[in-house]
Amino acid sequence: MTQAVEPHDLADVVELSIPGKAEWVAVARLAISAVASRLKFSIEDIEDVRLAVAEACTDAIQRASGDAQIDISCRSDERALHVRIRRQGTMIKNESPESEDSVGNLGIFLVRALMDEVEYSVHPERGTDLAMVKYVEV
Amino acid sequence: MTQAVEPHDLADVVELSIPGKAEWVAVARLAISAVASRLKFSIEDIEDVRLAVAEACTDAIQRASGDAQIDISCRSDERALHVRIRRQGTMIKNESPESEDSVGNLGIFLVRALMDEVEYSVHPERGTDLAMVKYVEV
Amino acid sequence: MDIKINVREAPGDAYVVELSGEIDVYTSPKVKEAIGELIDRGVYYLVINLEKVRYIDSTGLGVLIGGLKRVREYGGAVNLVCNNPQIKKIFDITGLVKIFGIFESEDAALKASV
Amino acid sequence: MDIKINVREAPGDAYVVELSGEIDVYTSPKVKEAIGELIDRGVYYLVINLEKVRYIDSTGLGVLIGGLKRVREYGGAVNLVCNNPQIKKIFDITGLVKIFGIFESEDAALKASV
Ligand SMILES: Nc1ncnc2c1ncn2[C@@H]1O[C@H](COP(=O)(O)OP(=O)(O)O)[C@@H](O)[C@H]1O
Ligand SMILES: Nc1ncnc2c1ncn2[C@@H]1O[C@H](COP(=O)(O)OP(=O)(O)O)[C@@H](O)[C@H]1O
Repeated sequence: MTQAVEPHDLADVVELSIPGKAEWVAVARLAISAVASRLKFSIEDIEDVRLAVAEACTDAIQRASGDAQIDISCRSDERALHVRIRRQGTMIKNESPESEDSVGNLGIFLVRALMDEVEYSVHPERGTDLAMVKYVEV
Repeated sequence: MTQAVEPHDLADVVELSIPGKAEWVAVARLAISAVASRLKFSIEDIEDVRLAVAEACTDAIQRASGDAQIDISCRSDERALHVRIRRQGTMIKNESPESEDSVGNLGIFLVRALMDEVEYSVHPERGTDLAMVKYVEV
Repeated sequence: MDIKINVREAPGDAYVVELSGEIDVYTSPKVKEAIGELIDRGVYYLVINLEKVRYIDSTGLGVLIGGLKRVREYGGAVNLVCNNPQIKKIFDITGLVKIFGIFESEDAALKASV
Repeated sequence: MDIKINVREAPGDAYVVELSGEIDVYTSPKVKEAIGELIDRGVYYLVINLEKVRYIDSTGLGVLIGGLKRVREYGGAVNLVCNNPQIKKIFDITGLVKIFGIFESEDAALKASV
């Protein structure tokens, strides 16, 4: 975690944990939309955050095996929304995510395009970890 | 917790933690609606669960002092949705919740009317704890 | 996720408070303030239009009950306009259907206020 | 929270696949199946109508790309109907706007398929 993605100390925290199954991603999507709506984001920014979080969950489901939960933590203040999405589990394919040219990479590509800052790591045994930030435009 | 409110072992778990502040209750409301939508509930049942969870959060905010988070845990399977809402903190009024005849009680009254099973406790130092179940009609 | 409050004068001594959005623990203080201001100004016949309200919780009910208690001291009344079955159900469950006049249209609620 | 899929024959050799709802990691396998069945039956001109789609993610894009790859082997085409600015934006960002025909109306998409 670089300094830049570190959230504010007095930020409000929302944490969500969902089963690592495709049918639960919609719950994360709705919850993050509600969180983003509390900040002064435009509708477009809210939709960007919603898609980015959903892509992070989808990636976590597709990459890590097992039935571990997906843990989503959000910290927000008036300036930014920080979201971190983690899932424990052994990687299904033991390869670096950036080396693939399949469609599978499109999800993380979208996250990078939609959010202002993104840090992503996949560990062969520890699972996926994606931290991202969207700043409120002033 | 009686036997009856004990959720199924293989149930899917969703956990949500929000700041114990009025402006965050809407996030719980949207998240629980999304969770309830995954079960075979009627629209009316989904709205009942949404209101019951919101009332539990409101009660937790109004009763307990301090800035503790509200923790919502949901366990669901095809037969039922179990939700437990807890908040730590010292009670603002040191009286049993059932002894009040003020409007404040209306929230918990509604929870009991809308859900199939409810267990509610307020502890002077430990805060509020409300567990409830809604069964899927077959 | 917010509430809109529109206050307008109606024929007779009544005022219409039209609410749209969600009335919950966060937004109900704003509704309480709007109703309180009217009563402070001497308005005791209120029609509260809930047609565009998608959601109301116990804090919202509390604000309506509080308003009713205050205007009754002056022989006034609070009539509600409500069609939403989920919201009607909550007035039924709580027995509030017996203490408020609940009407299908603003016109009917206003007529009953005179 | 689900997807509705409506498949209908259009003038010419084309078929319209009209989707409504949300296309995500949970629902996109159903879309893949519907498109796959058509291609298996020898339909290589597809118009996929996204007008009633409120949301699409990378798995949904993947299904569309997969369909396009398959019909292209037979000289076919996939044309999309899309007006939603957020969804158009995603086709822009990903560069997919260059590989799909994207049209404002089903009529225009069908005309381009012939
Ligand atoms: N949403 C977020 N965006 C960026 N960084 C985050 C976010 N949530 C947590 N962090 C950082 O990650 C670290 C651990 O976060 P935390 O949520 O407390 O996880 P855990 O309890 O598993 O250690 C801390 O440095 C925290 O500041
Ligand atoms: N939603 C729920 N409804 C009913 N009982 C629950 C619910 N969630 C948890 N429980 C029960 O409460 C107890 C502790 O639950 P848990 O969520 O694991 O809390 P903690 O981790 O704080 O102990 C367990 O007996 C569990 O079965």
